[in-house]
Amino acid sequence: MSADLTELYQQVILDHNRRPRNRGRLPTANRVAHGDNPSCGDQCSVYLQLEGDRIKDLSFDGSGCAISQASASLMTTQLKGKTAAEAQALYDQFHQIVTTGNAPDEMSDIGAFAGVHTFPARIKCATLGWHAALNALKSDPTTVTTESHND
Amino acid sequence: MSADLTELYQQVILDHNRRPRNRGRLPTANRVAHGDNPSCGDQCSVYLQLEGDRIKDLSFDGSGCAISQASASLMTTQLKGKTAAEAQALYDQFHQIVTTGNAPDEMSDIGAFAGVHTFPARIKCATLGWHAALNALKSDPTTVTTESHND
Amino acid sequence: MPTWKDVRADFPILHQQVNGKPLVYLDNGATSQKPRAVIDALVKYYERDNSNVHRGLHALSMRATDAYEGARARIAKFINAADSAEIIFTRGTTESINIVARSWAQAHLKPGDVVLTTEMEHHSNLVPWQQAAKASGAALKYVPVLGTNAEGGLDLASLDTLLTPQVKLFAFTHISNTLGTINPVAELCRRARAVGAVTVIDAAQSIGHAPLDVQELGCDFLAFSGHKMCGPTGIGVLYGRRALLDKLAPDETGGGMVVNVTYQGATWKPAPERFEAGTPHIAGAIGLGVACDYLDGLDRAKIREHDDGLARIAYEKLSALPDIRVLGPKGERGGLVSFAFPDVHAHDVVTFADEDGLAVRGGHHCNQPLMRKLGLTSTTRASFYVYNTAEEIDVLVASMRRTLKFFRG
Amino acid sequence: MPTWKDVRADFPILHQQVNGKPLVYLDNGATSQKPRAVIDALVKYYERDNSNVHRGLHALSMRATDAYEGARARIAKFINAADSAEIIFTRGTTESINIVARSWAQAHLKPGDVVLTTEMEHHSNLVPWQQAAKASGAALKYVPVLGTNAEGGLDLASLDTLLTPQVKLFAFTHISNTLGTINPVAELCRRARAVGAVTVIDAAQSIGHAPLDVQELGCDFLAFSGHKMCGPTGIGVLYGRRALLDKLAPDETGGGMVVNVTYQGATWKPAPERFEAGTPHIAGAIGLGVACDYLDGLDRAKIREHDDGLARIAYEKLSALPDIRVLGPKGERGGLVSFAFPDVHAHDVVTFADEDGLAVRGGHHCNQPLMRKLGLTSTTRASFYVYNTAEEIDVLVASMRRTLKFFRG
Ligand SMILES: Cc1ncc(COP(=O)(O)O)c(C=O)c1O
Ligand SMILES: Cc1ncc(COP(=O)(O)O)c(C=O)c1O
Repeated sequence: MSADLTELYQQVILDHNRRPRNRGRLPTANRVAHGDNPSCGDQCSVYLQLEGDRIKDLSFDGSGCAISQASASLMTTQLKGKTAAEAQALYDQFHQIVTTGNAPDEMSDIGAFAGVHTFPARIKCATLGWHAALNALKSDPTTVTTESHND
Repeated sequence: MSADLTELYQQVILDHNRRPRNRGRLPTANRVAHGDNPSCGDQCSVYLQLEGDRIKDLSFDGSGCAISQASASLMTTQLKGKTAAEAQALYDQFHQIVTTGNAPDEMSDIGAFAGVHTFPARIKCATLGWHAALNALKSDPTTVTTESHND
Repeated sequence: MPTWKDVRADFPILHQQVNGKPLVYLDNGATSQKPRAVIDALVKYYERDNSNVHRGLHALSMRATDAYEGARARIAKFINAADSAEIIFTRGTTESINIVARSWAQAHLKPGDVVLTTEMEHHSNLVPWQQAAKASGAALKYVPVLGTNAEGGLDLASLDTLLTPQVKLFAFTHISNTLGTINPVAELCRRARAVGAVTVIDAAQSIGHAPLDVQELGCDFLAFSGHKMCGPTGIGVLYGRRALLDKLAPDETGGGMVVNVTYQGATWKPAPERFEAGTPHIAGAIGLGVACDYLDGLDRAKIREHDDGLARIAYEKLSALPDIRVLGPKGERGGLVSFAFPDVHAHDVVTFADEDGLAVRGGHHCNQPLMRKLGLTSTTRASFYVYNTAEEIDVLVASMRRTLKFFRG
Repeated sequence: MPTWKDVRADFPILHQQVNGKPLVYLDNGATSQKPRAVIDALVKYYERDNSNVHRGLHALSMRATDAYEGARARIAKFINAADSAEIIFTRGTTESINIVARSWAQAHLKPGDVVLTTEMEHHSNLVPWQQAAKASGAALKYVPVLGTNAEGGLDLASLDTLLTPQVKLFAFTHISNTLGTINPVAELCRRARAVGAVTVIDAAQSIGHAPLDVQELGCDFLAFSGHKMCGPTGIGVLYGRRALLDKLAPDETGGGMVVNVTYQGATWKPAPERFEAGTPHIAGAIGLGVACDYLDGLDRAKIREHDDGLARIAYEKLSALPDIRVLGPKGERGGLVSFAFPDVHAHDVVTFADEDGLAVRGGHHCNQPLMRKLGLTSTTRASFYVYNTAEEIDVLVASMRRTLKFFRG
């Protein structure tokens, strides 16, 4: 298997794909947003329990490739307890990682997605869940898509 | 000037183009049809005075290239006094001449159009007036076009 | 007759490596590759004859017009149309269907009418009918796709109740781009005609793979794309029966399709010009004509045997993989096979396959509602053409095994 | 910088004889010739990267997608669009205008509204508005073309009364394909905006001949064809301001432009995909991007000087012919000249010119109502591009003299 592919399908990604965390509809959610990747058919719904400005709890549901499912799963573990601003900052780092491949050491978990940058067509898979989460935070219940040209 | 072009613009054609015969709206006409050549913009109206099955008199009007105008003019001189069947037979000969270039000797006048066959794009110019006349005979007052694919 | 191995030499693109492996192109359902003859025809056109058509009397324009209209006649012969005026050049299948769904439907559909289609249609033969039904107040109904027993076939028995005199139009695909099902299109046309319904065949997946005779099929309209049959991109055909086309209003309007224009209004040329507003894709049409020559040169009956034969082999060999679900009919089928694994998503399959030099497609294949009905979100599809070989199927199966091993451990 | 003579070497088609004479191609208003770089780009695409776009994850599909979307970005830059999502690929100018005349007009026009256009429009920027007006009950009005004194200009004074708040849309050409008039399009956009009207510029005759900046012009929509700007046939562009596109319903529907499809209905992607149903003309878009590179390489400000300069020389020299009527403005003009003789029809002129190796166009130039207004049935048109020379104008004038001599004796 090529180095690129090994980089893409890191152990942590495979693990999240096989055993997704926080999967299913969160009963206490007061915010939800849905993301679609029309070309692939990938889908992701994110359920947030927002208390004030802080994410008390969250979950995701959906279907898609290992990258999109693992990314959504990992995201749920990262965003729990974060404020909206912290979530946005984390996404900005994540986006940086998947588009450039540069992952600072101390971020081992989301750093696992650095391998995505050599597969530009998969960037939208990796960001799908994040987009849905940020949209849920904005209380914008519309469908989001990662099909835009700036991804 | 090339032989082909000399063949196309025969003296009789230039003559009919300069001094068209039977041009204008025939006051006694009881049949009329209009022909259009949409690509070129050539137009030709033919006015017939039909008595029973016979063309008592006819005229044409319109605008277009030397070939279309001369052909319409010559046609009016050929069809006067003819029955509908004779007119159709004459057109069949004319069509034969402009598509094959083979003109029987005894038909010197319409034979002048034999040169058209080396300019296939001009066949529809040469037949425009004839189509209008045949349509007028059929009492079909609709616009005719020589733009069809079988010309 | 060339052998199938010789055929590969005609396609320049095949002779390359992808990720260090020989390219194995099994994405022909999406688009086919182009033989040298078609590429050369484009170059020749641009280097020798390029000009606008129809409205010119100079040498280049006459050459371009002759070549363009010659291509129309060539394509008429390819599908045995009665008249080359029945061949309308479009951008592709999608545009062809949209023209019927607008021009024909706008004039003919009213509330109470029914448009009938099937559950297996590509979005391009589905959404336009949803729009036409919505605009007119007609109802849209679907012939069901059969499940486990007669996997992937249309429920023909349902036609007894679905094909009522209220059905004004019946649109269906010849070959399903997801299931591989070959529909009995002549029979569907016959039954539609019996209730007075107009028929539209989506021939996108059949046109390049088998002989096709519109008069024998008895359809009213038929749509296909050049790019799936060795032709250039951006060109396709709407075939329409002359009697219907002559009564149809134009879709797009503008230069080239008018007889007389005043500041008050305009009158239309007859078909095909009526439906070809503006400068057409001249090079594309000419290239498509050459693609017809190429396919006829290989013998389309033989192409069918070859492509469908590969699909049957692939069906067999893939079926041996653990937990695989192979879609569509087991026996006779068009030249493609889709399949899915319960635990490995098609996009991961395709990414791994790409590493092996394989071009296969993963996704919903523009077939979302059918996918949902089948309980799937996506499948991987291998689709075959004249240059594919049985050995390439082995590369495919080996790649699948490797992928499964990685994900399943 | 290449000299203008060097430019000829880039165009393979020019180096041929027609009727025993060197080809003099002066029919660029109808379509332009293609430089080697554009032809090579098509060949390269078909020989290396050909694949369907957007829905594929294998190497070829990613390459094709990158090249296709790269072309979109390139064209956005060519016209200085704010966002490449504002570039919609179409078949050409005619289709681009039809999309606005259907999608925009259907949603916005109602009885009492006015669509404004001008008396000098090509059928492709006229008949679609007639259709839109008819369908909606809106009125269609025309800005007059001025006569003898300010020959061929628009009657701008009439705008004071014509441009009322009832005007919902104002469509006009940048350069007239018959008169050569260059319209003050930025001013027209500004005045239209002042009454809240949406603007549509037909840039078919300007796009390849001069710099063009949609943000500077301030238009809402702009349409052009690739084939008139060194690009392939079958590809063109509709530029639309993002804010307007996002609110527009799709025109054609089908694969590639939907987000979610059920048997009941569908939802749409945003622009540009919303307006690109079906497989696009991938090779054409890529070729058009390369044409942009080519034209920018020549420097579009210099192209304008060259083309318009040749037209002014031709205007001068032709004006010396007895009884000729040369149309349009005497001074500043686009790179084309039309003219007519009272006694020799344009088709006879063109047939004679062809014998001299000249490609010129004779006819109504898809401009029937304007012709009628001018009291003409047809004109002969010489239209210039980067590879034309002043010597070719002498060939043209000599041919006209010969023709006049023959017909006049
Ligand atoms: C001013 C103008 N508008 C529109 C068109 C139509 O362009 P196309 O035929 O490429 O759609 C033309 C080309 O003839 C033109 O000159
Ligand atoms: C069955 C079927 N119909 C329609 C289409 C649409 O064809 P195009 O994208 O060329 O318009 C396709 C191609 O994907 C297809 O497979």
